[in-house]
Amino acid sequence: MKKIINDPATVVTESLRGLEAAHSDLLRVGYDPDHVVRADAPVGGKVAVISGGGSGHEPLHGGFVGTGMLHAAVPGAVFTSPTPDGVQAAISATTGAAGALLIVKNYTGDVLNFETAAELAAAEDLDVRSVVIDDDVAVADSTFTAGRRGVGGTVLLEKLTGAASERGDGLDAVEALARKVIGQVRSIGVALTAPTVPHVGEPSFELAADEIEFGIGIHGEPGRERVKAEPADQLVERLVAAVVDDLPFADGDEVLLFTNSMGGTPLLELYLAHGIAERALAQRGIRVTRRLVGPYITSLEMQGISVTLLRMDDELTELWDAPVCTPALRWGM
Amino acid sequence: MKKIINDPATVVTESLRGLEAAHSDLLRVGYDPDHVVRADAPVGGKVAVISGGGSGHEPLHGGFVGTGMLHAAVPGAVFTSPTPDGVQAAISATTGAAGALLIVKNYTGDVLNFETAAELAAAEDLDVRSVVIDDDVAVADSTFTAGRRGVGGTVLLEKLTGAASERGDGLDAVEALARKVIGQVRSIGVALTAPTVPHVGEPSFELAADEIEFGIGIHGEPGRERVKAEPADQLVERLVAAVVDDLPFADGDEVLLFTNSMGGTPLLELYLAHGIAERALAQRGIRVTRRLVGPYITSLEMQGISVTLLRMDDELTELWDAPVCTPALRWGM
Amino acid sequence: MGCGAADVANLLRAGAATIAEHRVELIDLDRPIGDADHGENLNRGFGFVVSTLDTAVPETPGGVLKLAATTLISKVGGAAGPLYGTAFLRVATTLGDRPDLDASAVVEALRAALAGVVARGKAEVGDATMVDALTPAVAAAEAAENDGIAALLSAAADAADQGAESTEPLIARKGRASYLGERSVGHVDPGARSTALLLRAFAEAAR
Amino acid sequence: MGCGAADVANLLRAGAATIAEHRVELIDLDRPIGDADHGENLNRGFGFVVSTLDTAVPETPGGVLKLAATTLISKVGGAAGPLYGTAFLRVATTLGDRPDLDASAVVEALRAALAGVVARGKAEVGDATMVDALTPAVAAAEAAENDGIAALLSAAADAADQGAESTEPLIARKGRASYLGERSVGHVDPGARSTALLLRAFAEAAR
Ligand SMILES: Nc1ncnc2c1ncn2[C@@H]1O[C@H](COP(=O)(O)OP(=O)(O)O)[C@@H](O)[C@H]1O
Ligand SMILES: Nc1ncnc2c1ncn2[C@@H]1O[C@H](COP(=O)(O)OP(=O)(O)O)[C@@H](O)[C@H]1O
Ligand SMILES: [Mg+2]
Ligand SMILES: [Mg+2]
Ligand SMILES: [Mg+2]
Ligand SMILES: [Mg+2]
Repeated sequence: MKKIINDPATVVTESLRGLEAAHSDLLRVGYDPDHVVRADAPVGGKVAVISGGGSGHEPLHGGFVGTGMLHAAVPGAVFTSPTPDGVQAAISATTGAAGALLIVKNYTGDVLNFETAAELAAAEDLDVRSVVIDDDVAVADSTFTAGRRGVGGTVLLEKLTGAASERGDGLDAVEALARKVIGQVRSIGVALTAPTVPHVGEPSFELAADEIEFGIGIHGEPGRERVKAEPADQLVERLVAAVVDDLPFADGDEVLLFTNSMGGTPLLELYLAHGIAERALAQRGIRVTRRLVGPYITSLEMQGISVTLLRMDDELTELWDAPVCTPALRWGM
Repeated sequence: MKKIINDPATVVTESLRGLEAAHSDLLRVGYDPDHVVRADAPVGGKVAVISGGGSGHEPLHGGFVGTGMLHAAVPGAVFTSPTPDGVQAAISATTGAAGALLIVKNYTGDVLNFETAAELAAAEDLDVRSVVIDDDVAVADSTFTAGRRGVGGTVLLEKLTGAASERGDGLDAVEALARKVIGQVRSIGVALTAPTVPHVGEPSFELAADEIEFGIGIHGEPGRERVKAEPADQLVERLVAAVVDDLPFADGDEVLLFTNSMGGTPLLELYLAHGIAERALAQRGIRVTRRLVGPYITSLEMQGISVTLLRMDDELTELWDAPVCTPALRWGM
Repeated sequence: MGCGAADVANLLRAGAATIAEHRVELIDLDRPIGDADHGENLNRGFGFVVSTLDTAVPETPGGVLKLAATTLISKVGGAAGPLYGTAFLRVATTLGDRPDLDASAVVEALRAALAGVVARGKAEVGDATMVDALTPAVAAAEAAENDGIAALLSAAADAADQGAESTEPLIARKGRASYLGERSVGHVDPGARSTALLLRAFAEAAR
Repeated sequence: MGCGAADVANLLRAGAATIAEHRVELIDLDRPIGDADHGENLNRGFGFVVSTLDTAVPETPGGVLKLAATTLISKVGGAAGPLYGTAFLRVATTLGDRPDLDASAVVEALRAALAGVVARGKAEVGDATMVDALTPAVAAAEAAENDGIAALLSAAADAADQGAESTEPLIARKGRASYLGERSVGHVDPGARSTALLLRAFAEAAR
């Protein structure tokens, strides 16, 4: 393993120091328990939108802290959900009378740790609600299992709820918006290579030169199936088809298309994939009205991409276009 | 080789189609010869700031086309300087009476191809000037060789000259600014892994598990020396020292620190490195007043980072802070 | 043997030592069907448990276990942190402030641990989780209650070993391995394995 | 043999075939000391030269070479594109509209090619570039001028081969390999090699 680190045990904290140094105008960082909060937190009268999860998916979540998006982010160890005390610290630093919405990706660890923090916050009479995002169509949707993972849709959800909070929506409205978004966003990913977790030192899985993992998550866990590598046209069509058929998205729908790099895929390839996805949707009569292309929810250095579709309407479009000012997503200000 | 492509021969064009689809509000793309221009080009009365070079360094240059930065970008084949006709097309699409500044990275191929295009433009009575950026301290500075490469400083140069053009500076002023920036910006890079060029299909070089290439360029060319991998603290100190000692940057200087990912390095590691660089500069009494952290000039999926320092003053700070609206760099609008 | 606060602290130290020793094994079990952090997470958490106990050992077994619980909850993270944390917390609550544990208290403690894990994680036997190790361990402990603490813990550890092994042919239905569907077959669940390892360490330390 | 437009077109076709055949070799020469594109770039450019000639062959040798020059300039890119492009352009200019070339015209053409490369790239013999192949080739061609076109091209190709080999022990001082300093030693320059390959192809096609 070659990584630009000193010690696997201190990677996350050291990285947070760099994030803090780079973006002190936008955010500040608290340590042990680690949490990242908006520089101007708590923002009076606004619902605190808070998320978090294991590290290694940067810029998610710390890179989305700032005006118009997250009020706080709670980073765990690499690929490990944070503990409740970090979530509590984030809640304390950001949450006032308007309450807080916790955006939780659907992993057992995230759900349990955020749940505990929410209970502790309720005990302090704070109005804290949680929503669980589970947009990964690669996983069978079942109440008998852990269910679907939260992946690319999380980025869109954080932006949209952050914008709703920013314009002054109350907690009921922000929560309702979140549930609506979760209901109409779907994703799937593919990996060409495996990430290497610092404390492990070896790739999370081995792939032959002609194999890819289809339906991959963002933690180096294997995908649903291992298939032969194929040209981009086929691969992207396969991704788009899986997402479209799930909701399903239909002829005439307006969507936001989010083509995401898992970290190690060059932008050259990512834009190529995005172009194919646009065509695949056009062929189905699905209108792409907004797009996001880049490495926004990653799995360390893993090569691969994911495709996320969100059904749009006027409200979501307005919230998407609203100003945002964070390290990783910025427009309108 | 596993890549998300259809055919190495069409990678660049297909990727441009995706760029165009993703950012039609900011730019448009011309094909064969390929060139990317601002959606609102030609911008009357403003100096056209144009750059280009081999592809595989995205977001450089196409991702920097937009208000406040480049008026046009000319992508060559992967790691191959574009041909003069592409540069000519970019000039034609953007250049009016105010003239154009060509920003050329110092590679023989880039210099020769842009030179030819500039001659052809002069023959059409357009006022076209060129500046050559050569900020890579890894290469010995010599007039008997090809000299130093243009690397990370290019990103800063494009932003600053773009801002000067946007505020209405004339060609003389924009050119003078460019020469000033080139005079006080320095960079160096390190690679942990090699990139794989699509038409080659194998990594550009082989590194043992405990080796890194110090003083690497952005084309998979080997660095100045192959050294043992070392902890981030030492590695980043070594990078900072090489840059600081070259200009040299001195106690009391104000600088912009640009910590760049070569593409495959996770943000987790990049921010960690940035934090170390900040400390290494603080120890020298060098004040970091602006920073840029991210994958902005890359070498496909290569893992590694580069550190760029630009000496700042009020003028440069104002130009840096000026609004910019491109796919990859955006603030203030 | 009776079992006071210092004895319980020693059991926990033995558990921490076992986890440290098997850290890589637990990571490697988590790698093919999860995210390769189980050994790292538990080791980090139990390391903090030990250093906390090194500062001061609370006065009752329940106090020691509560300290372990809160440490695990705030230091492990992931799924295992809340699950083990809740287990220890329930045990602590069950034990209250008794100064000393007998065999029946230990059996009760194990039952409380299982109840805590199930309450939190909603897994059933056969879902390929730590529940598959802990459930037979509780049954074995109940059956061996009359043989004393060391023997009942040893019986529990034996049963947990078998329970952990039993997860290998299963399709996981809870935790991260469940994303894999059929591909989760053929792997021992890391959490079941760590449960078996901890019980074995407790049993040996109790001898 | 005389040498008209059609013959020159055939030389270029032979050159293109050689480059296609040696594409990977030229990439592999460029990999350790450059950016692994020389074979790809030249092959792309000469491929376009051939398809352009397939459409229509200009009437004079100079016309053919000018078409080749402009095609190379607009399709090769990198350093080799302008350098080869300028070489062919100078040759075309030198030849003007003569309908047919004799040996002395071919020698003159080679001289013009070298002058073009040097004017553009400012390299000297010993810098480890295509100039190291082209310079001895011109001298050999001049010496063999009286032996006819095929023989003088053959002598030029021999000299270029040696010139290319001679770059191996050198420290590169121009082009991308110069970034490597000492580390450029021990590698044949790809551009020198492609020059030698092209001259060999021309010589064989002229027989
Ligand atoms: N719902 C659940 N009920 C019981 N145990 C569970 C549940 N989900 C996960 N586990 C246990 O947690 C273990 C994984 O722990 P760990 O790897 O530390 O957390 P994570 O899965 O968050 O990375 C699994 O092997 C399994 O035994
Ligand atoms: N200044 C120069 N003068 C003459 N030849 C040069 C010069 N610079 C580079 N070359 C030639 O160009 C070759 C490299 O061509 P190519 O790989 O196609 O371009 P690039 O270096 O831009 O990738 C070198 O091997 C060398 O022979
Ligand atoms: Mg985990
Ligand atoms: Mg090149
Ligand atoms: Mg795990
Ligand atoms: Mg080359």
